[in-house]
Amino acid sequence: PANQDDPITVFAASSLQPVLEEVAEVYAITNGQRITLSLAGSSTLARQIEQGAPADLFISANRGWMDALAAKNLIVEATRVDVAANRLILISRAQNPAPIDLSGFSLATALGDQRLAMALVDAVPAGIYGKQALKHLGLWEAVAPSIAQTDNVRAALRLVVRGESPYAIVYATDLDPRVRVAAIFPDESHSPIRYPAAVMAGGNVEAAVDFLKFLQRDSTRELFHKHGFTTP
Amino acid sequence: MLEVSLQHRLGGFTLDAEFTAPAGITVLFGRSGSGKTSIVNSIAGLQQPTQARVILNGDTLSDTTNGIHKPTHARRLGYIFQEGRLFEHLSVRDNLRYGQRFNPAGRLGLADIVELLGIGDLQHRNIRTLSGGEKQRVAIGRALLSQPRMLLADEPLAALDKERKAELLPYFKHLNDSLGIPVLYVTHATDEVLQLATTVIVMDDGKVARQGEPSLVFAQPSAAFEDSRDIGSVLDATVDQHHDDGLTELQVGAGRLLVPETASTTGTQVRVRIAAQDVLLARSRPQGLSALNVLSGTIEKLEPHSSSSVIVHLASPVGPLVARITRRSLQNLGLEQGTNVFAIIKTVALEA
Amino acid sequence: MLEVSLQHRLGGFTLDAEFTAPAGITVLFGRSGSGKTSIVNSIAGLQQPTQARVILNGDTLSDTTNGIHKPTHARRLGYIFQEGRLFEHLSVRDNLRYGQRFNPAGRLGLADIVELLGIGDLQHRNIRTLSGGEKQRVAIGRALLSQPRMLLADEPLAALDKERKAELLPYFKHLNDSLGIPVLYVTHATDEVLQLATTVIVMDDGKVARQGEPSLVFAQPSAAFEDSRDIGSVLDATVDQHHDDGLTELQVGAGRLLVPETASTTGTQVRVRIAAQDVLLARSRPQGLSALNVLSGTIEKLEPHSSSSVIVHLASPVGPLVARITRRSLQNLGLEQGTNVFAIIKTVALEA
Amino acid sequence: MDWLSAAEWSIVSLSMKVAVLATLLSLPFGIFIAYALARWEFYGKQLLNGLVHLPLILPPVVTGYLLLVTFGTQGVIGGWLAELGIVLAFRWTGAVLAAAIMAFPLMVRAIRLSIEAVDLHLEQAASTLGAPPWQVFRTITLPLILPGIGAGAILAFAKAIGEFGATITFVSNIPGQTQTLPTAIYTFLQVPDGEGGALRLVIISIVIAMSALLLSEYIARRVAQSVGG
Amino acid sequence: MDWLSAAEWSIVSLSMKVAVLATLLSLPFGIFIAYALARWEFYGKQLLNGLVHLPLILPPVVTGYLLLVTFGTQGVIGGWLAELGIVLAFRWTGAVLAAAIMAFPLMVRAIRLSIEAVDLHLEQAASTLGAPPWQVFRTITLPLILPGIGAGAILAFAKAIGEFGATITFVSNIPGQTQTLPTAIYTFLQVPDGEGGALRLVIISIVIAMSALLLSEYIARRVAQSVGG
Ligand SMILES: Nc1ncnc2c1ncn2[C@@H]1O[C@H](COP(=O)(O)OP(=O)(O)OP(=O)(O)O)[C@@H](O)[C@H]1O
Ligand SMILES: Nc1ncnc2c1ncn2[C@@H]1O[C@H](COP(=O)(O)OP(=O)(O)OP(=O)(O)O)[C@@H](O)[C@H]1O
Ligand SMILES: [Mg+2]
Ligand SMILES: [Mg+2]
Repeated sequence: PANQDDPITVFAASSLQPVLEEVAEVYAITNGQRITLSLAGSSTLARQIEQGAPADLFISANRGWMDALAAKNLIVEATRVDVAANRLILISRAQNPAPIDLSGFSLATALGDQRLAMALVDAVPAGIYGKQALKHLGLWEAVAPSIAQTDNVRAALRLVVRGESPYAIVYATDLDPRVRVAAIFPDESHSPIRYPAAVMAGGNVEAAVDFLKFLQRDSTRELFHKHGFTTP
Repeated sequence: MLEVSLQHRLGGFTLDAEFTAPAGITVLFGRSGSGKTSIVNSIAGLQQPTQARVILNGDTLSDTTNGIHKPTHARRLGYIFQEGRLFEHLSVRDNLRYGQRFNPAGRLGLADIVELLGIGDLQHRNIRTLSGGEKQRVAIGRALLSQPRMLLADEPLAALDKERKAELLPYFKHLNDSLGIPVLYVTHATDEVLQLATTVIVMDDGKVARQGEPSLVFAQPSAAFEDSRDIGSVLDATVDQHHDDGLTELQVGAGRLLVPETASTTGTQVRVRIAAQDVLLARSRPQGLSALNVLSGTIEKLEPHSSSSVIVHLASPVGPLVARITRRSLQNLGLEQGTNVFAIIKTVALEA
Repeated sequence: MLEVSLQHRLGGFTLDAEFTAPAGITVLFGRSGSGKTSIVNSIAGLQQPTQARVILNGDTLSDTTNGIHKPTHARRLGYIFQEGRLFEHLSVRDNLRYGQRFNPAGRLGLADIVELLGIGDLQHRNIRTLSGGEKQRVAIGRALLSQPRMLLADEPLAALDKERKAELLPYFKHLNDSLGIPVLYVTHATDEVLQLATTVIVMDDGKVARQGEPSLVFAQPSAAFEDSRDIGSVLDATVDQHHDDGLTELQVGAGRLLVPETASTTGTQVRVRIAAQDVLLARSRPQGLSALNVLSGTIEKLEPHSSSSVIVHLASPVGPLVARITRRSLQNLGLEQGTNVFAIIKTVALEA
Repeated sequence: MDWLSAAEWSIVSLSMKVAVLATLLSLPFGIFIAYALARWEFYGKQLLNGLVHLPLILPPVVTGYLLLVTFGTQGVIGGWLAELGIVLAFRWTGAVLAAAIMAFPLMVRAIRLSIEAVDLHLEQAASTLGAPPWQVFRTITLPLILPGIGAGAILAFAKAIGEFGATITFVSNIPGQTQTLPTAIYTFLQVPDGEGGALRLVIISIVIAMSALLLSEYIARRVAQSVGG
Repeated sequence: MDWLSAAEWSIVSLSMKVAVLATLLSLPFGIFIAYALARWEFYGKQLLNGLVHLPLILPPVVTGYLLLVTFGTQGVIGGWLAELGIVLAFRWTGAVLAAAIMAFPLMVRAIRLSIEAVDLHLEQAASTLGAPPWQVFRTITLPLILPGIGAGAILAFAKAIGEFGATITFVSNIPGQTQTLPTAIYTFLQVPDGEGGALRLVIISIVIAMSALLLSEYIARRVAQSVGG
């Protein structure tokens, strides 16, 4: 029903910003369809959708919020698909020693009286995954008292960049030259990190479905990979 | 006519006053703290006494028994405050014109008032830069220009020099005489009372101690006027003749008085005040004296005044006179009730 | 001794005053807007004129040529402001005691001042609930209790009733006489000048018009005292005897005067003021008159005063006297320079 | 403006529009409520006072969420407004509302403080000159509280320029529609290598707010001079 | 307090401690700077004025980040303070600093406004009575600006209770150490169906801040009565 010229509005978790901006640019050229991105935390966006936000497509950073929307019949369930995946890594400042083997490593000892930076462990997806991983590896009990939780994962990274924390748990996609990977958490140590997308029931379904399809193209996946994501 | 009846308690102070201010100028006179400002505030509606009845020419402004309390702005009473209360965010001119927009254009014009008060040069000045006396003049102008039905003036001239006072006092009279605006005037100064008052209300500790015509109120010593100069008689007179040597002759009752030249034209009604201490008494008509007014009279009453002086009440052709003399002179001259005497009054001591 | 020299422009007003206030009470007298408050402010250091030199007993308070400007709080001058300026957030008592903590305990005690000013009942009251006159009394007390080296009083009594005024005026004298605190006193009221002044500075439009002893300044008519009652002579006298009938006899020069009873003990120096309009003249000694003071004298000078009156300067045993009489009496009595006359002064007109 | 990219320019102009409108539109309400709190006694006064302060007390996310629930298209008031054709949620108009609400306590307090400092004697004097209450307010109270209004307005403007949490929660972060300086700065901070872009926007924010501040100080000085000089 | 869980109680008591200390500790600075801005002319005055307002203008995250850069263990001032044994990063002390900085502009504006309303004539009168400048301030200016100080303090307290962005950015969220009410509320709001838990904490926040507000109004009224009655 909607006009081709109307941009479609994509509500997406803010960590997807760089890749989605590139994709949107390509899509506008190839398909002549402009994309408007509204980037914020998954929870913020999901709540807004619950309150009737004019979103056509939602890409969440975790399943929980997508499930919540599904339960309220706000998404076109059939279109739900994971468009990207991510990995969890332990980072340290660039000048710190070589990679660590997490299994034989006492993170607590390495921290000493310093702190491990993570996103909120019960609220923000990166923190939730991180907590699962640490539990799985049997490190949780020891490090829990030393965790500094931030409101988003980029803030955890910044604590390491600033040298306030020796280590942080972040997504592989967050990596930047000021930090280095100290360890990669095994995929089985936490539930799979997936970015579920779905077309909104109340939006411009047709155009959104087209864009969602575009997101799953190989050429698009290449872009995701370029930005450090994996694809399911 | 303003009818006032007020009862109110303020801490340890109790106001309980009832009086009527007839047309003319009513002066509220009394010591510091006797309740003058409280009365004026209640009349203006700025204070709400527990019991209040204020009626101006039949228009009920306050009546607590009926729950009537007209808001201040609707009362149309001009109020000159004891402490100025000028609007510092407005220029002198805008202070003066403040009341204009809320009141029908009236008989008092800006230009006249500015001229009268000598504030022409100040019009574009900032209120904060005015001297104490200049501020008070602007406050007077502001109240007058609101075209009030009645003027409430709380010690309006206390901050002014004598010259300015002498210029303004007659104006209050003029307001009343020519424009018919009644005035309620608060003052400590007896000369102001005598020059202005149609009626005097003497306040003492929240109560009306005495009220009436100034001649009646001032003819007897009282706690309210400790200054002996205040005792005297006030006589109504008619201007009879202007002499070439600068003297004016007045017809007073059945007698005559010479006073220094007055501006009033022949036939005008004026008021002469003769202070008790300016009157000398003699048993025989004195000769070769510089005093020009010598009146025969009979002693009506002797009243003690201080340890050394007495007040002598006389009946004379010009009306009742009072003289204050020493007890020693009383004895020397053998004066008593009924004695015929001559009252000597210096011309220069009189003002009409 | 206070030496003052100030030059300053304020908008259209130019202050250019130079005077010396010797020990004693110096009165600044002048019309509204003549610059009195500006001078007092400059002395207190609240205003910084372009050119200023203020020296109190050798202590330089301001000297613009040397860049000296002592801060106000270090000047220790008590200042009674024209507009009160009480601290509303403090009780009456705390206002009074405000200066105590900053100044050495001195000769002026709280109890005495409270008693003198009649503010005992007000001590725990809130400043806002005081009447106009009550406020001013507290302001006076506050300044006195700061134990000042000198007192600056800007129209301190204008808001007070006569009784209170009469009580307080002598106190300023007492401050000066007994405690040696010099006073600079601003007023419009001539009676205050005459009762208080050692020196009078008459201001006119920012300039010193005249200065000197009150007797010299007031013996001649001047634009500054339009009220004729202000002209008169001021004589120094000694209390000689208290009579049983309540009169006090004074020794004045080579003569004597009877005045109403004074509280001063025998031997005390007092000042008598004889207003020119209270003096009657006669060619022959009058008989049977209620006036008790009759002085022989010689006319020294005649001075025109108004269209109807002249000022007569006399030499008399009590000192120089001035009388104001009508031109008609002058002619009737044939008075001229050198004539011997009798000056008649009512006892009750005098105050010592 | 070639030292600003088109995207930046759109962010800046939207932010300015939002902050200016939030300030101006809330001013009459701010003055009214400050007056009511300062001068009147009424039932529920403390409740009103508390309500005004609420946005200060609550984390902005909560305020934003409450706005979303109330003024969203599904919300009680939002739904009703929508019928009148006024949509706030996910529009720049909503950003104005969010900024205004967040800045409101600051504005009200400043204005209330100056109303409480006005000398009632002057208002009384005006009423004796015949001015009815509204005119007393307009000609006496209002001019006297101008410094407080100025202070309140500038605080509100600064707050509106910096408001993030409630805005992003209520109207999201839609470029060209609801993306203000703070949300744009946030977006930059969420991605690797975003700090440079964020810094540019931070500097722009500072320049705007400082200019407003200097302007307000300058105006206040001029007013004071013309009154006090 | 059995209507609060142990965890909630620790959050509430920490929040109170942080807000109270942030308010009290910043008060002397707030008064001093407000006085300087209201009364003195000095070089860099507008810069100082701008600096004070900065936390209002910038998104809280940016302020928090700037605090981290400055007062973190690696920061210029933070490193130097650490040598003195004062550590702010990841400590509740840092939360106090963050809250104080964020609330500072509100406090300073309110106080400055009341200083500007003080009648200089009264200060002059005090100095003629021998009071040196500091005593004039203590005995005249200070009592007269108490309403402004009260307003400033209550605004600061409310803001400190609600401060989220700068706090979490600077000192993170460490339960029992830096977890204040807003971070706890934020945590709840990030997960689906967290609203219930958030609501409890929101209500607690409101109760605390309202109590403070009512108390301040009550005290102001008492002071006004003892002064004005
Ligand atoms: N800033 C100013 N600009 C222009 N004129 C000023 C300023 N400040 C004062 N003046 C003028 O200086 C003159 C002297 O004022 P001052 O207050 O010293 O008078 P005053 O003798 O104390 O008068 P009053 O007896 O009425 O108190 C007045 O005419 C006043 O208007
Ligand atoms: N709230 C109050 N509590 C206690 N006493 C009060 C209060 N308000 C006024 N008073 C007292 O009431 C009396 C009358 O005050 P008012 O101002 O009417 O006096 P006034 O006659 O105008 O005196 P003045 O000539 O000094 O101006 C004063 O003694 C004053 O102290
Ligand atoms: Mg009074
Ligand atoms: Mg003056």
